[in-house]
Amino acid sequence: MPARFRLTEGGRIDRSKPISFTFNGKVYQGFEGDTLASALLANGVHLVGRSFKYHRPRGIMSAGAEEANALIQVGEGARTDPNLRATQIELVDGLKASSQNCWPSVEFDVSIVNNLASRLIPSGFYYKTFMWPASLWMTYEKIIRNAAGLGKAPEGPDPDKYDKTFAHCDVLVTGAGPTGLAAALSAGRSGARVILSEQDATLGGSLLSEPDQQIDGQPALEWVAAARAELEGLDNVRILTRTQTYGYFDHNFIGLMENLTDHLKDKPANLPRHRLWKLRAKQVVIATGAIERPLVFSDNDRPGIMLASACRTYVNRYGVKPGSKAVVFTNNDGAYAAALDMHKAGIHIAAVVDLRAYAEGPLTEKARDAGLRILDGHAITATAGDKRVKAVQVTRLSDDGESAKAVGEHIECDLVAVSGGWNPTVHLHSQSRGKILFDEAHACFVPGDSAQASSTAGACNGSFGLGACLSEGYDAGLAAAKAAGIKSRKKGSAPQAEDRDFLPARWLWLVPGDKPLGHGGKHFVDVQNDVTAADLHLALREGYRSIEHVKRYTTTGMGTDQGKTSNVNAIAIVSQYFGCPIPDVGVTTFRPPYTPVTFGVFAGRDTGDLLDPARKTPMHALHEQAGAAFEDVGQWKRPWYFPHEGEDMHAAVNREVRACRDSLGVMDASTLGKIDIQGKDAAEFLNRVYTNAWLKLKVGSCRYGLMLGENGMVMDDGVTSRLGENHFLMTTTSGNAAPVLAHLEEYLQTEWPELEVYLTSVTEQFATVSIAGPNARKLLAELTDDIDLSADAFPFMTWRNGTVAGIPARVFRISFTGDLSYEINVPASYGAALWQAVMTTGEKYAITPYGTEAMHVLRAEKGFIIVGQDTDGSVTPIDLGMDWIVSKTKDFVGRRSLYRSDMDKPDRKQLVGLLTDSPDTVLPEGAQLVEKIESGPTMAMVGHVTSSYHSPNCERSIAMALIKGGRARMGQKLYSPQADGKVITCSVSDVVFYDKEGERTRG
Amino acid sequence: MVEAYLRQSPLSQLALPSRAAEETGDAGVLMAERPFRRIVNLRGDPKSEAFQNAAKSVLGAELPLTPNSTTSPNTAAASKDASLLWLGPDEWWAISEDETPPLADKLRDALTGQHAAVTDVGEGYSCIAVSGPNAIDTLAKGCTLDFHDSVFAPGSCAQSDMAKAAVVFRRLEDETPSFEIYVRSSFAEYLWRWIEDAAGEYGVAVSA
Amino acid sequence: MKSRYSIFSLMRNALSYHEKWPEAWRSPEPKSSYDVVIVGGGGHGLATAYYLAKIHGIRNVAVIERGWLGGGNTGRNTTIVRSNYLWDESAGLYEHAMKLWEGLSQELNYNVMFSQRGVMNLAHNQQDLRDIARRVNANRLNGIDSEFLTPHQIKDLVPIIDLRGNGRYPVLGASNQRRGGTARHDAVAWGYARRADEHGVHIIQECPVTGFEIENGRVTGVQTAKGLIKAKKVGVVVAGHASVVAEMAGLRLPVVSHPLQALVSEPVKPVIDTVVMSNAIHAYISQSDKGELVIGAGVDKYVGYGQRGSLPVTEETLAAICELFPSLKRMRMMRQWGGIVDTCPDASPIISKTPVEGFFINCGWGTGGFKATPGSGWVFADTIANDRPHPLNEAFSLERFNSGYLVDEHGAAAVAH
Amino acid sequence: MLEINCPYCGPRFETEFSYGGEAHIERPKDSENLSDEEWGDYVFMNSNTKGVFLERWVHTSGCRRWFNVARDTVTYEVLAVYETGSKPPKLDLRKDV
Repeated sequence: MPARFRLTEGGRIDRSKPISFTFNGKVYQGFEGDTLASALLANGVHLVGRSFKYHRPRGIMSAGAEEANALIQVGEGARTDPNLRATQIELVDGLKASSQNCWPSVEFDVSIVNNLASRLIPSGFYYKTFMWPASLWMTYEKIIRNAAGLGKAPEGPDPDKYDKTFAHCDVLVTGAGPTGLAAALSAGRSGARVILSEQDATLGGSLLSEPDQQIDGQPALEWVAAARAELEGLDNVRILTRTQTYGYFDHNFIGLMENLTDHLKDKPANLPRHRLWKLRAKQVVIATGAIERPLVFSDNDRPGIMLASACRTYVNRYGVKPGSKAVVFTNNDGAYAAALDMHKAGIHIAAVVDLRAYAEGPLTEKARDAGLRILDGHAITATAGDKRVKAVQVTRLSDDGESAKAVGEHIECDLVAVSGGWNPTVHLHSQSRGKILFDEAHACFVPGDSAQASSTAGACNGSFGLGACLSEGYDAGLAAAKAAGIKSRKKGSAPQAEDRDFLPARWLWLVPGDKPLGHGGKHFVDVQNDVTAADLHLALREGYRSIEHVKRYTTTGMGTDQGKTSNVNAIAIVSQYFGCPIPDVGVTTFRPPYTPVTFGVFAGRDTGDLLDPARKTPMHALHEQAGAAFEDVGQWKRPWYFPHEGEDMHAAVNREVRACRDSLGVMDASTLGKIDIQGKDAAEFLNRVYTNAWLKLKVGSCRYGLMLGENGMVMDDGVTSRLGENHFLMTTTSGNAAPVLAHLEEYLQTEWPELEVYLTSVTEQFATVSIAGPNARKLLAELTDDIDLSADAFPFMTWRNGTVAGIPARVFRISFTGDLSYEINVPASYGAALWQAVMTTGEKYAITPYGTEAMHVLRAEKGFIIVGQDTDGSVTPIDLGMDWIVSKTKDFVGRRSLYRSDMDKPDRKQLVGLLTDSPDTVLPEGAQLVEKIESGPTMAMVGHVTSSYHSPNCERSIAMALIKGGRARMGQKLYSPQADGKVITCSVSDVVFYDKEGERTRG
Repeated sequence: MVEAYLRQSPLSQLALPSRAAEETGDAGVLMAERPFRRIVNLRGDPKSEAFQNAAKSVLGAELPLTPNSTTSPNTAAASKDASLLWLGPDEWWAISEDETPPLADKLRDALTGQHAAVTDVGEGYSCIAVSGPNAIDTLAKGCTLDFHDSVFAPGSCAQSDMAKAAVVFRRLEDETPSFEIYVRSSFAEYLWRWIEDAAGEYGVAVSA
Repeated sequence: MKSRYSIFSLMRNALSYHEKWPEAWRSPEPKSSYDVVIVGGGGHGLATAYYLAKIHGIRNVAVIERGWLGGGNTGRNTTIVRSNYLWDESAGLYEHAMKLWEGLSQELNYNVMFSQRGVMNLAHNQQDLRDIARRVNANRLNGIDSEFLTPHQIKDLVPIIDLRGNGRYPVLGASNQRRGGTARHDAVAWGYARRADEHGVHIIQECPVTGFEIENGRVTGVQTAKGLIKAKKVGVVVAGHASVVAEMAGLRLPVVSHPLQALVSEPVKPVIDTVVMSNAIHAYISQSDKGELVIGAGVDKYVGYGQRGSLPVTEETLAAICELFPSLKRMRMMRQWGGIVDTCPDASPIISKTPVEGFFINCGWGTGGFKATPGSGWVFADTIANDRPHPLNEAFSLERFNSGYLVDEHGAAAVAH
Repeated sequence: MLEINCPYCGPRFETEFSYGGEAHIERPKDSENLSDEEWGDYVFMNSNTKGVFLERWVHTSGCRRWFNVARDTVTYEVLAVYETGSKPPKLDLRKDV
């Protein structure tokens, strides 16, 4: 059974495809092609929500993106969406929708008491109260917070997928009404790569609501169908429907959001829900149309009070009667089209109330001819009706329009169709930094000069007649294609149609009520945020004079609709208050997005394990098989430790550390950055970027280097080897590989272009297996027969080429553990093979894979720093006690900074060791140290712990710390107060804890 | 030399060969790993005739000097052994599948004494092949480049980013859009999964 | 004397239909000279003027603003207030500000809605944990409330968080400052303006500064669109335009101005009670009293005075938010905007005398300006009044970029190893 | 998302590049003879221009070359790109304050 207010014919809905849905738990029927709003109206449902502050009953005010009232919660649980505009929700079978911000129900909402107390809570009231007692603010605030908000956030992880894509085109035409279609046709015919985007489900824009229009002598919708067919036939044109152009960014970069599945009952598993288009367009034609403006009159917010054009849309596009008995309230001729269409559809037009002293214009005349009752020089000065408008008070205006004459006429109705003129949708133009001008004739803001490669056409350009839209659109499309460098293949001409806009009109921004403003009756400007004209006046009276202040103080235009229907009215009311021209007030910024955009679409598929690359070494799978726990080091996954069955981290690390000192450990060091440096000036280059000297390093040898930023602070360290006279291999810390290469390239290219040096990243060319421990040489001897491993032939800090486990390898005798150690580099694809060979051959030495944690302990036993852990961007080599590596005889990056006045202060933090009094107590990393314990804060701190471990080899805890003047404090007691109130006592020591002479390394 | 079977490609853990389909049906996107490409990175000054001549003597073809262009073994101008990719104003790749010619050594010899650098880098890269009618749609999801025929015709190459990995794209001379994506090995698994997910809506198959 | 704001004045004014409220501040024409001219009518400038008048008795003061009060970063930030900074110098300054925040609504008789809902900084890796431990310990010893939270405790406070971070960015712990929170940004500017005005300060809007009169190395006046205004002392506090205005006095600064963006969702019923920040993945989130999720993003890397951020930064930020809070994926971005942040190389501000006598500068707050507002105004007023830095801002001198005494709040910026 | 015309690779999106701050600040060759002020000026100070700014960028995800850009820091319009080491092209260096 069709719904009560459904017309028996007409509209673009498919009456053969009924759809059932629920609203607030009740089942209703609609048809394919309906929006939730049209389906509700067809069922006579007007009350759909409650307002933000006063909880006044609210209905559907529009038929599009500008809807400020009918915000709906759709779906449930994890798949629910708050604050959707009923006017844009395509009806889909099984849709579950409900009202928001009301309790217990939209019909009876207890918070309506706010409306009764509205006199006490004008704009900005919260700035003036809730201050006493101060301690109660958090309680007040909790109540405010619970009352605020509109819909409810979803309750679980979103099960849907989102997509995003880059795109490029010659011409983006945004908006597929008559203007946009004409533009797409001319640009498309010229051969340009065109994207035509449309927020609606279908093409046609305003024509969908105006089926009586004629274009090129054919009915408008037939023209639309032909245009669509032609565009779809062009390979160079892509049509994106259900896609809003939400933002216009720099350099003609455009953001669009496409909705792929919300309107589908059965959502294909392989399709994302929404797609973000990140589009670079050579040219943009903005054809986004215009939005009708409401009139600001007393109690203009009741359900059943709608925009006139929306009434027309419901009748013509959806075959719905939005009421049975309508009053049309207008200030212009254009709204008579709605009166006529409604009249034709069988809606009784009780009166057309026209603010103009004398109603005239082509449509007005038609209405007169049709016998409609026209009350010109009149205004609606009051409305009645709780959950639906039921009557209006119509009163004759004074000649100046400032007041309404005494007694008016009471007219019963269930629908008020309002038109206050039109606002071009200049959002995208404004976002592109285009200027905005005021069009006095149409009393609206229109685009001025473009700031980017864009043009505006049609209604969004202030050209409201259909004929003008078509010709402007057609010309704009051609011009855009030409500007994009396309030489037109075909000629054509613009489609023709009658050109008629909505004038004449009378601008009366604040329609007088039957009481003084603010004394009863509310003239809503922003219906969503419950901002009235009296609120605007209050803000101005209190000195909030800038339009931005007015907006922020009253919150006008700050709702989910971002003031699409309210901003111009607010600006005009402000200008009237000051008695200045409207453009002098200025416009508030049009900020993206045009309509709200789903968070998920910005993430796209960059979620879960695709959020960020997890970089894996060639041996990663073997580590996983060995049960390694992994640590994130930058993007790398590195084995942290390798727990045996039943072992905790502590036990595993102790075992690994011992193995490296007692017999043999092996670790995957592939993540270390490696930079290949070639050229005749390679050594000189190193000399300039490292603090120490490099010219005399022998081929076959390695040297440790420290790299500073120009500010003198330690940036990175590592071992660099001389592979040939003009050839070096630098290693960097794992996380710093890319920044170090960038740093080197920067200096090479911009400061020292005279140096003949080339740099190439070879980090991943090699897999690196590091073996450490007294049995390292024995193991290696079993795996190679072409390298002389004797201490004399292959001393510490040298490298040799050879074959290891049958694999061509470069072996470095360097050590970060302080034990006999080799780092074996092989081509990356052999990394896993080498690891397995080492593990198998090493069995007899109880070879033990160790992770980063054991490595940290081992190096800490030796007092070796880790850049980024023991340094923090405020530490110089001198602070680290590494003067020995800082050349006094040459310049290097950062050198001059080491001689600034602050650098030799005795109280700079210096790296030292700490030994706790109790050897079993491990200082927490990040613990702060004080000289003296006070009874409470504050206590003067002298430094903090950077690294701290239990050292199995020292059989006690060890720590490294940065301490003010630390090297002068050897043996001094320091105290570390802990969060639990306990104090750890320790004494300052040398930073090398184990094998101070370094015998093991050289062994 | 160790047995070749001990070599593992960066995507070996995904067991792609076992997934390779005989019939790829109506999949919009085909993906495959092309393991063990030999890549030599060549640096030098193209304004130097000596450098150009030395390079040509080894490679048998002129180095491409047009930005983002390649010469391929199957084009007339190309080297018989290797494809040459322009990477920058003083940087090229020579890519070959052949195991035998020690290209890098030959180049090094030919360039002795010149301001040039020759570096083997192939071990550090994985090559992911992406082709099919929706290949361009798929790549566009992760890359800012315009892959349209009019901009990135067959034979083009470019360094850029795909998702969050730095890559080298190369478009092959093929009627269906066909690309090779060279990515550092540690990113390979991430990138493979990312592309496979992106191609999901078009239907994706692993090709041999 | 102005009327005091209270529930009683609200009721009284309701009887007269709110038609009798006085102006919150006057809009005078500038006089020909002042003892002190403050350039910049944001929160910091207005606070400076207020404290000059209130504490130092210097009432012959003008605040010159090129646009509208609070139209710069004051009205564009994500309103987070905290004082749990690492270094002693920063901790001293921000904690001083925090104490002022705690009585600010009463002090100003203007509800700035300072809401101590707690501020949490998440740790996602081992180095984050070390950095957090270091900071929490330092805070406590500096007398600042600060605590370490375990993942379990985090979940209790923020039930919608996904601790697994889907595996890629697991939440391993957090620092928490319970006294931290948010405030209503516009109200801070308006509240200070109203009070400063009450103490005789002239607030002059729509008055761009075009230059300075400097004689023998001493500032004597300010050239403005409304003519020359003589001044014995000038304080410049123009976040976003510090270099531009300093250049008019012949000064170069170590400041780089970046676009910083923020966004809000549509309003929903309360889902998150505290402020959650993650430096590692560049995102922070809180929920406003209106119900909007307020989300701060990272800066664009280039110099930008455009007051707009770029799309890649939005994408990165919202990807991070969706990862930490997977149930928020269906929420929608309602509005996004940008501010201009002046950043110093050490991420600490400059509150300092300059080589020009009588010319003081307060800038370089990076992303930390809003939370410092009362403290910044307080020490800047003290510095201007006494012609020497207060001990609380002594370390934040311009001179430090020569001596090397930086207060590096990048601090233990994690460098991986 | 800016589009920057790499002098070597052609127009690419902003995300492929890294920023290098003000251009034409030469590293002092005789840093030893500089005062703390002069050195501090080199390391930390910059003009941070509002308006047309000469700045350095590097094509990180492409050819890894550094080059200079003349860009308006208000409109973000790129007015010119030119090679490192060469002089800036003649531009209308208006300041938009």
